[in-house]
Amino acid sequence: MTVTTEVVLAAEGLTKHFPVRKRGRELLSRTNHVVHAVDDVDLVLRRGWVTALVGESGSGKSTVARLLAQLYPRTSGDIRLHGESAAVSTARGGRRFREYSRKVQMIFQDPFASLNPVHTVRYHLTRALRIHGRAGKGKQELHSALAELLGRVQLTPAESYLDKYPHELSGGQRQRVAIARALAADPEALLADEPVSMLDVSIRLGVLNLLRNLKERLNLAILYITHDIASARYFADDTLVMYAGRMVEGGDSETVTQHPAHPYTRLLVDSAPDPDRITGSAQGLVQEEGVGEPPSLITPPDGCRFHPRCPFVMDKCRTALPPRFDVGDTETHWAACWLFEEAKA
Amino acid sequence: MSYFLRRLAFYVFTAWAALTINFFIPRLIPGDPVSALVNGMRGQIDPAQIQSLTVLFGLDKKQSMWEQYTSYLAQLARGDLGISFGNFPLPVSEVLTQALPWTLLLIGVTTVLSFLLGTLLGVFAGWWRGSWIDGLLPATTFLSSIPYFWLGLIAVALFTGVGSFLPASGGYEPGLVPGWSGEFIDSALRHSLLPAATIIVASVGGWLLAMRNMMVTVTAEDYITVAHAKGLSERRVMMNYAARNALLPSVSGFGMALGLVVGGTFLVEYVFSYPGIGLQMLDAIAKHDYPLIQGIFLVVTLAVLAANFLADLAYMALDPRTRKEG
Amino acid sequence: MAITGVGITTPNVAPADPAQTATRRRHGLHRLLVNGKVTSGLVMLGVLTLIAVFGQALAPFDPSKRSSDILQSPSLKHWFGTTHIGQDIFSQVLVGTRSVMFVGFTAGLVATIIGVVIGVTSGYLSGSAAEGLSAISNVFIVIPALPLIIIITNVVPNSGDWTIALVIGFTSWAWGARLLRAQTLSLRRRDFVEAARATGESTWRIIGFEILPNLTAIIASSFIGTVMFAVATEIALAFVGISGISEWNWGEILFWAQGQQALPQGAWWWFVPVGLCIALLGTALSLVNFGIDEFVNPRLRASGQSTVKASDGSRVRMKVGFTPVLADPSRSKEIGI
Amino acid sequence: GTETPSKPGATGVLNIGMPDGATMPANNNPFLDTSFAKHLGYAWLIWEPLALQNETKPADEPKPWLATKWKWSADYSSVVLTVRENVKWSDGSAMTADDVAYSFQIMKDHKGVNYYALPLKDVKVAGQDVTVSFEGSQYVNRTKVLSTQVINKKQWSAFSDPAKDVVDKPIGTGPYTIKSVTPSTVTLSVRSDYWQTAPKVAEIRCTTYSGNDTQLTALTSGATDWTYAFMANAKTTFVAKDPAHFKLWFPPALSADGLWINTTKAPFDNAHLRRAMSMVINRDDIFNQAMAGYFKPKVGNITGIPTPAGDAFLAPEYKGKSSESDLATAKKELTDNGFTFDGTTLKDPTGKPVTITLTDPADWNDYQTALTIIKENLATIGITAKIDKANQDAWFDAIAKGNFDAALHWSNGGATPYDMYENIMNGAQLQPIGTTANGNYGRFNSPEATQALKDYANATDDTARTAAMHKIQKIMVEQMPMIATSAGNLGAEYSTAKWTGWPDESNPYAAIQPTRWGMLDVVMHLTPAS
Amino acid sequence: MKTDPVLEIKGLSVDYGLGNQAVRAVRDVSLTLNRGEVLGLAGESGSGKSTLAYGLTRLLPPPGVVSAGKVIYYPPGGEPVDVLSLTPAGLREFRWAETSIVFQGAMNSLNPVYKVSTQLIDVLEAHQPGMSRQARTARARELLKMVGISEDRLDAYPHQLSGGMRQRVMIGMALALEPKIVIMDEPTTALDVVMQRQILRQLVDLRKRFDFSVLFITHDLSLLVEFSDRIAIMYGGRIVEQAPASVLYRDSLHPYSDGLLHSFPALRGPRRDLVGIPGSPPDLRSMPSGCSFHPRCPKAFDPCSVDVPVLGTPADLQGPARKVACWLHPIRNSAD
Ligand SMILES: Nc1ncnc2c1ncn2[C@@H]1O[C@H](COP(=O)(O)OP(=O)(O)OP(=O)(O)O)[C@@H](O)[C@H]1O
Ligand SMILES: Nc1ncnc2c1ncn2[C@@H]1O[C@H](COP(=O)(O)OP(=O)(O)OP(=O)(O)O)[C@@H](O)[C@H]1O
Ligand SMILES: [Mg+2]
Ligand SMILES: [Mg+2]
Repeated sequence: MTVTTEVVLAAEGLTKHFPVRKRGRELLSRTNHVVHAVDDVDLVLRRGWVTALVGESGSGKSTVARLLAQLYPRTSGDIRLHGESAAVSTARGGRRFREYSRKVQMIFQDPFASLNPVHTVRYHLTRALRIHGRAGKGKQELHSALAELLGRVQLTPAESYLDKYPHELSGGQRQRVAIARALAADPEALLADEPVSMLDVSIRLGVLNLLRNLKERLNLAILYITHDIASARYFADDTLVMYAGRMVEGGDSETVTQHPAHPYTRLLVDSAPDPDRITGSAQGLVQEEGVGEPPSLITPPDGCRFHPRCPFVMDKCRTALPPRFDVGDTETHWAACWLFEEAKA
Repeated sequence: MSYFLRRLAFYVFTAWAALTINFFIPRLIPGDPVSALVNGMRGQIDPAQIQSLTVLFGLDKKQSMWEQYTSYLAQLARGDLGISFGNFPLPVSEVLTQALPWTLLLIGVTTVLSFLLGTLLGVFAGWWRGSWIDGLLPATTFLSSIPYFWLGLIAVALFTGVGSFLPASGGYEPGLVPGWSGEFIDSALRHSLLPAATIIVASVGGWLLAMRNMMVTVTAEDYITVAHAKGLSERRVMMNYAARNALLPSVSGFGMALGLVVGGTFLVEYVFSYPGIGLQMLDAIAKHDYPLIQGIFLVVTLAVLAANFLADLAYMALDPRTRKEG
Repeated sequence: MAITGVGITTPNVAPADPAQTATRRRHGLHRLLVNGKVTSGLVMLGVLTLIAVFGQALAPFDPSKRSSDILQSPSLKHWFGTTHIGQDIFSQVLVGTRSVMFVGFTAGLVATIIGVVIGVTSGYLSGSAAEGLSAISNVFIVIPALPLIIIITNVVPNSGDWTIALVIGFTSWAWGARLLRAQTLSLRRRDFVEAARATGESTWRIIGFEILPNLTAIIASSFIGTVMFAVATEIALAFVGISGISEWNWGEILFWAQGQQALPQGAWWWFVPVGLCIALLGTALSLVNFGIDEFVNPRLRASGQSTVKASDGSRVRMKVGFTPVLADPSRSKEIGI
Repeated sequence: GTETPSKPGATGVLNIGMPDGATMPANNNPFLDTSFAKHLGYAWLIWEPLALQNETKPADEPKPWLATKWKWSADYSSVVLTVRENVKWSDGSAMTADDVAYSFQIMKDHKGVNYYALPLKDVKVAGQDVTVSFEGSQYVNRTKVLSTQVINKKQWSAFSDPAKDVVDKPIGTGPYTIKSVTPSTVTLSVRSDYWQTAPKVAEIRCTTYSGNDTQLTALTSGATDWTYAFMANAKTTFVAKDPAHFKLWFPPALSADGLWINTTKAPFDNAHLRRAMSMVINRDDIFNQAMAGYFKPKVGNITGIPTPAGDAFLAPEYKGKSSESDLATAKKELTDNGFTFDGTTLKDPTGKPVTITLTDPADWNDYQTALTIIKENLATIGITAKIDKANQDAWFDAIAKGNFDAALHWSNGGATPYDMYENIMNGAQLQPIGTTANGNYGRFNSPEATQALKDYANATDDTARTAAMHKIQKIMVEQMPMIATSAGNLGAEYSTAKWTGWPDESNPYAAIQPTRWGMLDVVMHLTPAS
Repeated sequence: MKTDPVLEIKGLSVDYGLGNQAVRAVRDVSLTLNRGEVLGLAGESGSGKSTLAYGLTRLLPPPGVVSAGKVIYYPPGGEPVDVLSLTPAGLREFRWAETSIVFQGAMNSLNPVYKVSTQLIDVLEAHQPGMSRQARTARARELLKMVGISEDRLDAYPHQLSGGMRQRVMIGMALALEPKIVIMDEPTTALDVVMQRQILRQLVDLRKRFDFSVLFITHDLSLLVEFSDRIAIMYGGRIVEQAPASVLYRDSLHPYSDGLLHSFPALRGPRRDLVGIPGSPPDLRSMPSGCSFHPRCPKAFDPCSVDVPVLGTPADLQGPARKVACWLHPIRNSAD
C-alpha cells in the first residue's frame, strides 16, 4: 500500500521533559530531575488520513498532541507545517501562534474540562470563528456560519444548542461542540485526544463516525489518540504505539492490531477485553506475561524502556536503545525492538 | 533556585519592603514629635519647651530623609531600634519588651482559642448541617459583624463597675509588681477575661463559617462516603476524615490571623486599655514617635512573616501532598 | 485501506426543548432570590441604601442642631435619644448612613478592582512581571493595614469620604489579590483555558473572558469582605478620632459617645443603635455573601427539606453515609423476612 | 499588695491617680515631661523648688522653700538667692549652695533640661548666697526662676547626659522617697529626716490609669483620692456618687482659651465684627456643655483675663465688665460700621455675605462642642459658620502658618496676664501667612500693642508696668484679636473620705492640680479624716 | 439453576429528592446475587447502575433516598437480615464486614492526608477491636501483597501512588475483612487495558481464595462478557435483561442489549457492522410511557408505548436463569 497523500504536519525528534520539584532530602544535590514525558518522537500527519496513537496511560500521548498544537514549549525537536519549520518562540499568544493555530487545531481529552462552564455554545463557536476571521459580516452571516458549523457535527437544529451552557449538554454533545470549535478554524490538521474515552459505546460510535466523515469530506489530517485499540482498528488508517514516552511501533492499523510486532503492542492487544475469548468465569484473564508496573519516567530504564517487563528480553535490550526496524509484513510496518534486527537485514 | 531559597528570598524581600514603607510613611505625617507633644498637652506645657525638646530628641540636627533611612537601616542591622520619643529616654526595645508579652498572651491566646472554638463548632455545624448548631450561624454572623471595640465598650458598661469581679481596664491591678507571684497572675487573669471574651465572641463566627463551608464541601467527597462504607464510627469519620481535610484551608488563614494579631485587634487594647502593643501604637502615632512606630511595625511585620512561615510548615505537616511539591 | 466495511448509523439525537432550558436558567436566578437568606440580606441592604440616599431628607432634625433636650433617653420625639448638647441621635444615624455606605462600597470597589487586576494578572502571567506583582501583594499583606490607614489619613489634609475610601481601598486589596492569584493559578492550567489558547485567543481576552467569569464567586465574596472591612475601618477611625471624616457618620456618633463617656453616664442609647446598625449592615452583607456562595457552589445549596420521615416512622436528617429509607406502605407491609 | 482603700486613714496612704495611659516606663527624671515623675507629679515631692508660688493667686509673693529669701536686681536681670540651711538630702548629706548653683548651671550647660529656656548668663556662689544672672529682664519669668527644683550636684554631675537618665535612685530634699515602682504605680514613703515637720501622709501611691473612664471608676470606687481628669457630666458621674466626700475644684489659671481669628482675612480684619462676634458668643453654654460645667472656667471679663486669678491686674474701667452683650448691641455695632443685614444674612461693607470656617481637630470633643455652640451664636448675627473637623497635625500646621479663618485655641499662661497677651498680640511674633509662627497666630498687627508688651516686660517700676498692662487690656477690648471664652485651669477632683485639708475656694492656699508644684504644699496640709 | 443467594434485592426504588421534586433513578429493581458468582451490571451512562449499588448499601449522599423495596442479606448459616431496616450502628457493623464496596472514582476514595497503612488499619480497628497492633500491621502488609503492591508502599500517601495502585489498594481494603459481597463500581475505567487486566486477574485469583460474590458494574460490555458469570443490563433505571454472560453475548433478547452489543468494535476476528443505538437516553424527569426504551427501539410495536414490560423468564425460551423485560418476549405466567 503506497502512501501518496501530502504531509500536512510532521514532527521530528520531538522531546518534552517536565521539570519536577526536588524533595527535601534532594535539595542539596545537583541533579535536576525531569519527567521524560516524550522522547525523540517522529510522526507525520497526512491529508485525508487518520493516524491513531495508542499506548498505555501516561505514556505521553496527550503531551505529543499538545506539543503539536504548540501549547507546550518543546524541549527539543522540530515541528514542520507543510515542510516549513513552524516553531513559535514561546507557547504564549502572538500573531504567529495564531496563524499556526488556524491550521492546526486540537480537541482536548476531557470534554468536561475543555469548555468554559460560564459560556454558551454560541460564545465558544463565535469566538473561534471571529479569531480566524470567518465570522462574516453582520449577524446574519455569523448565524449561518454557526449553523453550518453545528450542522457539520450534526447538532441540529442549531437554535436548540446555541444558547446552552456546557453543563446542559450530554457528554457526546459536548464532545461534538469541542470538535465544532476546532473545525471553526477550518484547520488542515486536527489533533483529537481521546475524543471518545468518556462515552459509552453507543455515543462513542456517533463521534467516531462524525470524524470519519469530516476526514473524507474536508480532507483533514487527523491524529486520533485512544486507549481503545479496537476503535483504532476500525477508524484509523495508520496506528502508532507509544510506550513510556517513545514510539515503539507503527504501521497500518489492520496490521498493527492483527499482527502486533513489538512485545508491548502484543501485550496491549492481548490485554484488550475480548468477548470472543472464552467467556464466563474469567478464564482468559489468567495469563502470566507482561506483569509489572509501568516504568518511572523520571529515571527511565536504559536501553529499551520496555525491557523490565518484556518476556523476550535480551542483553542488548538492557543497554542499547532499539532503532526502528521494518517488520517486513507490510511496507509501512515498523517496530523499535531488537527482535526485528534480523528482519531488517 | 530551590524552593526554600526562593521562599527565603521572598521573606527577606518582603521584610525589607515592609520596613522601608514603614520608615517613610510616618515621616510623611505633617508636624513633628515636639509640636505633637506640645500640641497634645493643649497649653499644659510651656511653649518655651519646644527648644529643649527639639534638642533632646536630636531633631535639631538636620538630616535628609535618605541619611535618616540609611542610618535607620544601619541601626537595625545592629539590632538597635532607637530611643522612643514618647517614652523618652527609654529605648524602643524596652518599650516593646514591656508591651509585647501582654499582646501575645491576651490576643495571641484568644486568637488561638477562637480559632479552635470556631473551627470545632464549624466542624459540628458542617457535619450536622441543618441541625440546631447550624442554626447558630446567623447569630454568630451577627456577632462577628459588630466591631470589636463596640462589643468591648458594652461589655465594660455591663459587667464592670465598683465591686465587680471583672476589672474594666488595664492588664493587672495597679500597684502589683509583674512577676510570677500568685497574686499577680490571678490579677492578670481576671483583667484578661473580659477582653478575651470580647475577642472570642466577635471572631469565633468567622472561623465557624469558614470551617462549616469547608466541611460541607468535604463531606461530599468520595473518601467520606468510603469511610462510611468502611463502617467506621461517626466520630472517626467526622474528625479524622472530614475535619482533618476541611481544616487545611483554614490553616493558612489562621497563620495570617496570628500575624494580624497586633494590627487587627488593637482597638480591643484601646477599649480595655490593655497594656499591649496596640495601645502603644496608637499612642506612638499620636505622639509622632517614629522610632516606636517603626519598632512596632517591625514586630508586626516579623510576626506576620513568622506566622506565615509557621502556617507554611503546618500546612506541609498536615497535607502530605504539598510535601512532594515542596 | 477501506473503512467502508464499517457501517455506522449516527445516533439521532433528539433536540432538547429550548423552552425548558430557559426555564431552568430562570429557575437558577429565581433560586438566588427565593433563598431566604439572600432575600433578607438584600432587603436589609436595600433599606440601608434608601436611608443612605434619603437619610438627610428623612431625618426629623438637623443632626448638628443643639436643643434643650440634653442627654435624654429615647422617646417618641427622639427615637434614639439625644446627645450632651441636645442633638437628635436618630437623625445623626440616618444622616450618617450615607458616609458609611459610600466609604464601604467605594473602598470595596477600589480594592476589588486592584485585587482583581493584580491577582489575576500575576496568576495568569508568568515571569518576572508576575513575580513582581505577587511580591507587591505579599508586601501589602505584611504591612499592618489599619495603622497604615491611620497614618495615611493623617498625611492627607482635609480627608473627606473620598480620601478615606481610596486609602482603605488602596491598602486592603492584597488579601483578595492573593486569593484570586491562587485560584487563577489553578484555573490557568485548566483545559478550557488551554483550549481557548489553542483556538487562538489573545492573552487579555483569556484573562478577561475565560478566567474572570469563573472567579465571580471569589470576587463577589472578597468585595463583600472588603466592604465590611472598610465600614469597620471607617468607623474605627472616626471612633479613635483620627480624622474628621464627614459631618456625620456612625463612627462619629460613637466618637462623641465615647468622648462624653456616654456609657458611664448611663446614656446607652448613644452607643447601642449605632452598634446594631453596623451589625445589621454586616449581617446583611454576609447573608448576601452566603447566597452567592450557595448560588455558585451547588454543594452548599440547601436542598429544600432536610429531614424525611423514615420507614420506622421517625424523622431522620438526610446526611452522607446513611441514606434514609422512606416510609413506604408497600415496604412496611412486607417487613418481616 | 494593695490595701483596701475603703478604710480611711487606717494605713496613711494617699492615692494619686492620673489618666495618662495604662503603663509608663519607670523614669524619675524631673526634667522630662515624658517621665513618670512629671506625669504623676511626684517629682515635686522629691525635688523641691526654691520657692512656692500659689498659682491661684499669681499676684501674691511666693512662699520661701529651699531659698529663704531672694532679691532681684532693679532691672530683673539677676537674682540673689539665699539658700536654706539644715536641709538634708535623702542620702543623708547636707544640701549646699553649690547644689543650688548646680541646678542652674546644668540648665545652662544642657539645653535639653532647660525646661523654660531661661536665658542664663552666669551662676555664682558666695556662702549661702547664689547669684544667678540672665540676659535681659526676667520680670515675667520670676515664678519660673523660683520654681527651679534643686538637684543633688554629686548625683547629677555623674550623669553623662542628664536629659537621658532615668534617675532610678533619686536623691532629693523633698519629704518623700521612692519605695517601689511598678509599670503603673510608684509608691513613695515619707522621710523621717525631712528638714521641716514631715507631712502626715505616710505613704503616697501614684498610679497611672488608662484613660478618663478608668480614672473615673477608680475615683468613685475609692482607689484614687486625688486626680486631674476630664469627666463629662462630672456632677452626676462623680460628685453625686458621694456628695459629702467627692469634690472638685477647678480654679482658673492666667491663660485663656478662645476663638482665635485670622485678622488678615476680610472682613475679619474689622475689629467691630470681632467685637460683635464676642458679644454674642454664649460663654455659659460653652462652660456648661462643652466644659462639662466645671473643667475650664468661664472667662467672663471683657479683657479676657480669667477671674479671680487675674483680678489684681484688671484695669479699673473693665472691672466687672462682661464680654457678652445683648443682640441689639451687637447688631448695632455692626450696622454702625458699614455692615448690613439682608434678611438674616450679615453682609460686609463690600456687600458680601459674612461666612466663616471654624476649625479644630476632630477628636477634641470639648472644642468641637464649643464650636457647635459658637456656630449657632454667630448665626444670630447673620454669620454663616461652617465647622471643619481637621486632622490634628494638619490643624496645628494651619494655625502656625495662618491658614485658618477662626479656631478655638489656647493661649500661654504665666504669673501675670503678660504671657497670655504676649501670645495673642505680640508683633514680635508676627509672621506672614504661610510662615510658621510661635505665637500671634491671628497675625494681629498692632505696633501699639507690641510696644505696650515690651514696656510691661522691661519696666523697672510698678507704675509704668501697670500703665502698660492697662493699655494692653484696652487694645484687647477694642480690637478683640482673640475672643476669650474659657480659662486655663489648675484643678483637681478629690475625695475627703480619707484625707482632709485640701485647698478650695474658701481656702485657696495653693493650686490643687496634682502635677503642679502646688501639690507639695497640698500634701503638707493633708490630715487624716477622722 | 437453583442456587444459593447471598443478597436478594426486591423491588428496590431509589429517588433523588423528595416529594414532587423526586427523580426516580432506580425503579423497582429485583436482582439476586448468588454465592461465589460475578454478576455484571451494564448499561448506558446514567441508567442508574451506581445509584443501585449505593442505594442498596445506603451510601447514597443526599438528596438520594430509598423509596421502596427490600434488600435481604443471607449470612452463611445465619438469619437473613434486611439491610434497609438496620439501625445506624447495625449498619456500621454490617458494612465492610459483610459487604464492601469499591467506588467508581477510586482516585478519590482514599483520604489524601493519611498513609495507606493508616487507612487499611482503620477498618481493622473499627471491626476487630480485639486485634493487636502488630497483628493489624501484619494484616495490612498481607493485604497489599495480595493485590500485588510491594510492602514498602505501606507508608506511602495516596498521591504517591499511581491510579492503578490506588485502585488496587482499594480492592485490598475491600477484602480486608473477608466480606461475602464485594461491590465494584467501574473499578477500571480510568486505567489502560494492561492495568485493567492485571487488576481483574488479581480479583479473580482472590475470589477463588476467599469465595466472595462480586457485583461488577461497568459500561464496558466486552469486559463484562469476558469476565463475569452473569450479566444484568440496565436501562432507564430498570433491569431489562439478565442472563449468563456467554448466552447474553451470543443471543441477547432485549433490543437494547442487542444495540449495545452492536455498538462496540471488535479487536479480533472479522470486521462487523457497527449499528449503534439511535436516539438519546431518556430524561428521568419525563420517562416515556410504557417501555422506556420504546422511542429508540427499532422493533417497537403497539404495547411498548402503553405498558411497562415486567422482568421475567420469557415464555418462548427454556434457558435457565434468563430474564428479560420486553414485549417481544412475553414472560411465563409463573415466573421463578
Ligand atoms: N505539566 C506536567 N508536568 C509534569 N509532568 C507532566 C505534565 N503533564 C504530563 N506529565 C507527565 O508526562 C507523562 C505523560 O503524560 P500524558 O498526559 O501525555 O500521558 P497520556 O499518554 O496522555 O496518558 P492518558 O492516557 O492517561 O491520557 C505522564 O507521566 C505525566 O505524569
Ligand atoms: N443528585 C442527583 N440529583 C438528581 N439526579 C441525579 C443525581 N445523581 C444522579 N442523578 C441521576 O440519576 C441517574 C443515575 O445515575 P448513576 O450515577 O446511577 O448512573 P450510572 O449508571 O452509574 O452511570 P455511569 O455509567 O455514568 O456511572 C442519572 O441519570 C443521573 O443524572
Ligand atoms: Mg492523555
Ligand atoms: Mg456510575
